[in-house]
Amino acid sequence: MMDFIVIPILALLAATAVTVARIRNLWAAVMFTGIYSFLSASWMLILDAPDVAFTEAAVGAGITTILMLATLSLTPRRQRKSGRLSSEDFEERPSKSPLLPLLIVTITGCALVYGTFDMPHFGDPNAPIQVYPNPSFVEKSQPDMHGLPNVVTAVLASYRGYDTLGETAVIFTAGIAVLLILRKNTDDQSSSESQSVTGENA
Amino acid sequence: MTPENLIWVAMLLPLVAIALVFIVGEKSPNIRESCTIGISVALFWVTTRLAGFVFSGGRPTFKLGEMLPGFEIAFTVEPLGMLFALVASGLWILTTIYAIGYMRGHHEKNQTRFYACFASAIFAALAAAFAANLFTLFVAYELMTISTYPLVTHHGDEKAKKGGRIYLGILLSTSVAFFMLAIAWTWTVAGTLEFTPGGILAQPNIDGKISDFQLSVLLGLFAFGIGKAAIMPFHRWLPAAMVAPTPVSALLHAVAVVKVGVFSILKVSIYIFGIDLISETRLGEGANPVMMSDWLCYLAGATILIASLVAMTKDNLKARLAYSTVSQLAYITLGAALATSDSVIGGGMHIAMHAVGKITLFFCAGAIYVGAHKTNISDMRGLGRAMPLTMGAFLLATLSIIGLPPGGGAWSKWFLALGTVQTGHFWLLAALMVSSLLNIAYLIPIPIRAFMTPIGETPMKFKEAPMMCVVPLCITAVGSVVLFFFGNEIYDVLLPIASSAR
Amino acid sequence: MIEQLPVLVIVIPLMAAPLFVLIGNRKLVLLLTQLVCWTVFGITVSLLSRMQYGPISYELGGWPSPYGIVYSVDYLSAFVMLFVSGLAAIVITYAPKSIDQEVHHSKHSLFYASYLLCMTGLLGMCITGDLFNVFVFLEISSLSSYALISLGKTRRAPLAALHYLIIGTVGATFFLIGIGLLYQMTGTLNMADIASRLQAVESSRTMLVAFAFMTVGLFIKMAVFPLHTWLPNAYTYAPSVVTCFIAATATKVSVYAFIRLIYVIFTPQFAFERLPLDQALMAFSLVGIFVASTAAIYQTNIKRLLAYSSVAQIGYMLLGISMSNVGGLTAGISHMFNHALIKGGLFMVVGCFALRIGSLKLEDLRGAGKTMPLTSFAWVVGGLGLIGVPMTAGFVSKWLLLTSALSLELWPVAVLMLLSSLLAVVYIWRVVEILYFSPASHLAQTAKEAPMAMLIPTYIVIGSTIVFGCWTVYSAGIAQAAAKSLLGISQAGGIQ
Amino acid sequence: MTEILGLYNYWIVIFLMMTGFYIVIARENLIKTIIGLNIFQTSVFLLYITMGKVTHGTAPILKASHGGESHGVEHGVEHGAEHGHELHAAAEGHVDLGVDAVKEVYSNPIPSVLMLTAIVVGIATTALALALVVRIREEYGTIEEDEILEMDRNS
Repeated sequence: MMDFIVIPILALLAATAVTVARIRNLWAAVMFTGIYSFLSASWMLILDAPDVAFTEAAVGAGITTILMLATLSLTPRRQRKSGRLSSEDFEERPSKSPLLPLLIVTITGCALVYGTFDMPHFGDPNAPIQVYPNPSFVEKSQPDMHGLPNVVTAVLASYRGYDTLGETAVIFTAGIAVLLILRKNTDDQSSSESQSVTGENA
Repeated sequence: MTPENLIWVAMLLPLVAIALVFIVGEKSPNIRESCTIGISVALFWVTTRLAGFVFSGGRPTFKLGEMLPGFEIAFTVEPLGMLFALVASGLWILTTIYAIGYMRGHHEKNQTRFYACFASAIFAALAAAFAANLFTLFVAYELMTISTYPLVTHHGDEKAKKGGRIYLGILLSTSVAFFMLAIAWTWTVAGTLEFTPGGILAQPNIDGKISDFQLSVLLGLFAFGIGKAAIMPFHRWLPAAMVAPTPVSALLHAVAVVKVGVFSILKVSIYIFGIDLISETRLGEGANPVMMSDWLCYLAGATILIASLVAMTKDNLKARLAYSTVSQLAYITLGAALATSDSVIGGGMHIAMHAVGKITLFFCAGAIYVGAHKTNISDMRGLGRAMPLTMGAFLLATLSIIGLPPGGGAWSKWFLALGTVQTGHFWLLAALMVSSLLNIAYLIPIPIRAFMTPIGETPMKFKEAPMMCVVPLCITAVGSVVLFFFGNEIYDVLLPIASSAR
Repeated sequence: MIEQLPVLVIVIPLMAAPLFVLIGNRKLVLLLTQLVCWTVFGITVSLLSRMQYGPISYELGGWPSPYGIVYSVDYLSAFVMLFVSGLAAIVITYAPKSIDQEVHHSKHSLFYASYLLCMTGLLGMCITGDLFNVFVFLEISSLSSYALISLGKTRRAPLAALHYLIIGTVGATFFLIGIGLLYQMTGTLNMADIASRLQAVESSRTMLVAFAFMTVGLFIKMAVFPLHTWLPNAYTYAPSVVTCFIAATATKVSVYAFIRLIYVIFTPQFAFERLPLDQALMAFSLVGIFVASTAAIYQTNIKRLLAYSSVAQIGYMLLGISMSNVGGLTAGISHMFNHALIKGGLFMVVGCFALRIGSLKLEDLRGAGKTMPLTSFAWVVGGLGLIGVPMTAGFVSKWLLLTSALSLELWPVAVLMLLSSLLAVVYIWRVVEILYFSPASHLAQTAKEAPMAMLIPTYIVIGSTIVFGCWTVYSAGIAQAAAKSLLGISQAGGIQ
Repeated sequence: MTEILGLYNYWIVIFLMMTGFYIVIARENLIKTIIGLNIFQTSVFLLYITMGKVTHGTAPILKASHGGESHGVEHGVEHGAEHGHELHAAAEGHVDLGVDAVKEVYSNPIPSVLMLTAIVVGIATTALALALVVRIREEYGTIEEDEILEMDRNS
């Protein structure tokens, strides 16, 4: 029953990904990325991960898209030529051969597919991940976390609390980094700066 | 002081010299040089004291510590190393005096660096001479390479840089590619690197950890790895190093550096392989198996002859002396490769004999350069009138190098010749004979020509180099003759290194 | 307090960083950064000194092992943390003058905060016993290092940072895929727990792929040839101080993570017997050593020269790891330490040149030996260490590697390894000749000697390469203890 | 055949990941590359989430009907925390209740937990990358990689 929803979503996901790969118009690519995130979020919802789905929808489809659009508004909008979305936007670039990347990707993909053959099947309730540790997180989190109904939140705040701390640190790092990168050098430094060409390498 | 203390005092003195030289620096050259002389005299005194203990049978040992688990820096003094240390420290005094005359007479730059590097080279030579194991020897050997590099490139011009590149390139690459490999191999099969009378490889050979053929390969790694012994084809660095100021060529490239090379080869053949192992291991099947070191004997013989022939073609005096050194060093390697008790003693003796003789020749070359600004032999006609002392000393030293009495070299060559006969290498005996003739041919004409006034020209006026240059070379020239009369004593002193192997 | 040490290593700098942003006063922040770095160094010293009583396992928040995250300190991680924090501290002590010149004043407090975060990330990767946590810390250190690199003075710096970001993120994502597969087959993220549950599924194809992905991910981060393309530009265009720190520590921590991957999570049997990884590693590292060293010879920028040399040196570490015996592993681990010191020291020397000469092109450095004698001499000493001349730290690791290769009768490896160090002679000596035996360039002619505030830390690091070359109890000794514990050999065992 | 049924989800995810990876390494334009990274990472999130799914399971949010029982457990724990030695007993007491609670099949919460962190890491990386792109655009006036390289060669 579920398959009637899942299969179209998966098909759409694949189609979106391929479109992003082929499209040359950056605005369109960004929009398709947003759509991709949104489709992923839908599938995550079906896969019983509502927390991740909501976050992905908000962060992936929302914030990322906004950031990218903001960047695009500061930078050229087209990858090369201007104009509306047209067949030209899907042209292959003559300068670069896509063969090598394609080869690498194929090999990597085949390796991964090879790896799936011994994986527990999708949804298998006896997969190691479902039976270990025992008692499971769902069971254990109840007494430990005073019965917080959302196990994901409970685990985030308790057992893997330090991941959450690290996550905060990551955001903080990125914040500092963006500030560092984008902050203008407000006052001109002494003339010594201009004559320094430390990293220059002709 | 106990002999153990003497060891570290001896090693410390050059380091003190380096520190003093740097502290005093360019500000007052007189104090700087007197420090060096003072310390070199003190060092010589310490080594003679030490020699007293060692030659009467003592084997003082001093352990500095473990550098790596199982690899110690340790020093044990035995007669061969003692002799080498004596020669190096004794000649350091004379060279320092000579260097003062030469460097000032020549207004050389960077003299502080010069004296500091000189002292560190002496330190390395002492460390090598006293090394108790192969690991320490290797460390000292590399230290020597590094500390002499700035001396070779002293002038800093394009020629000096090129010379320095060849010098460092060959010495460092051979030592890293072959010597280090050989040491590591020795360690893996023998489990020790200690210099042991009788060698450490005999047992692994019996145990089958290293076959006879592999022993021969290992010997090759050592012989080529110790590039300072200047066995052909790795001899190019020595002529290249002649761009250095003459005192450097004199002490380092006639005594310290090259002698560390042949000294290491002797040490390896006596204390790592053991001369019995070398002489008794035969390669090949059938009625006439060859000695495992045979190829090295013939290579040394070839080096002796070829280097002598090349020397004859050189007109530049220092270049001719350099090739002569290559040839003479091969004598010592030959002594090690023949591995009879007489040949190793002859090799050991030749370290001292050749050192004193060759340093005199280099001193003379430098004095001629300072006094008369001549470097080419063809220009030296009639120079004997102007510089009689220098050329007289040259003649005396020549006798020693050729191996004619009353030169000290006569003894060492005699024992080496005995060695060839004992092992039945008659071709090598012939090579030695031919080489002596070649020596006469390329060395004797120089003083003879100098003393003959060319017809139709007015004799040159008497004009010797500064006294600081002339006195040391006279002393060493006399020394090379005096050594002839002490041949027996040196033999006795060195006898333990050969007999301990038996 | 003592029991809390493992967590303090991470928490102190992690908490200090936001504080710095709030303070904003660059002098105060600098002082605090130095204080924090040295404190963390002190903690790692005391952690290492406690190793003789056995490894420490610290359960964060008190949650037991398969549920919560565990910090585990053993000889190896304590040793790596020690030199990471030590070098972070000494580099930041050295840094102020150089940063003043190369980074705009208004960015200083942010810069120091990033620096601390980078160190925290690296330390976190070392200390954590949880695979996913490794990923999180890897990202903390990576993100901050991207930002730090982008601060270089030229316009190429942001581009180099972006390239590093792209390649680095691909690497991290590969690592994440590997973690996912591993998690799926074992149901746990705790390294020790994975190891104990791995036997059952070891022969599965999924395990192979998981291992391969994590390996490739780490190879990218440690710049193994041919995945090193990000490194030369990143090192060349970053501010000098950043290059010092990152070159000395970041790749080493990835090597550390790789050692953990092979020896703690998977087994050497899995990696080297089921997979021919040892031969592959040897081949890769030898090719990498030769290609990168040769590339270094042809560089005209001293920083880029050292960057290529770093790529080559990673090869020696992998060579040691691939031998999977005590000797080889000891060599690999001690080369991590020795190379961190040597390369850190050399880049500090380069920082001094950058400060006074302003250019790092080799032609502009001509004759600097006259005007900057102390700095140039430090280059010579550090360079000798890189070549592996006796009495330097570099010799120790090369010697260990050589003897261990010979004890395994890997003759070609031994010979090639020795030959490759000749290439190091060429590229180091080229610079020495330029410094000492060339007519001075006009930039070098007018240069002053570097300030003492930079020279003293430089000489401490360079001097320590000599100290650890002569006295190896605390370098090779600890490395050997770490190697033995990784291989499960009792500490009392004899010397290899 | 069962293989295909059991694994096709993974294969689709792998296809998505590789599409993202391809965009990254095809290296056309800096922003395009970042988009590629984004798709690559998002697909990895999908890989994890796919692992956590249990057939006929539901999201790991305990049903309200169990709220009362959980509440009871809470008391037990607090009680146990006050008297450490009783904790064990309290936990055991819970397991009985827990069996009741997990009659409902839940999908595994851990992949979700991990991916929440990973999403944050992903957006952090993207933001940083975009900031760098803005900087590069300021410096070079373009974001085409080959044009930039061309300019560097000529400078």
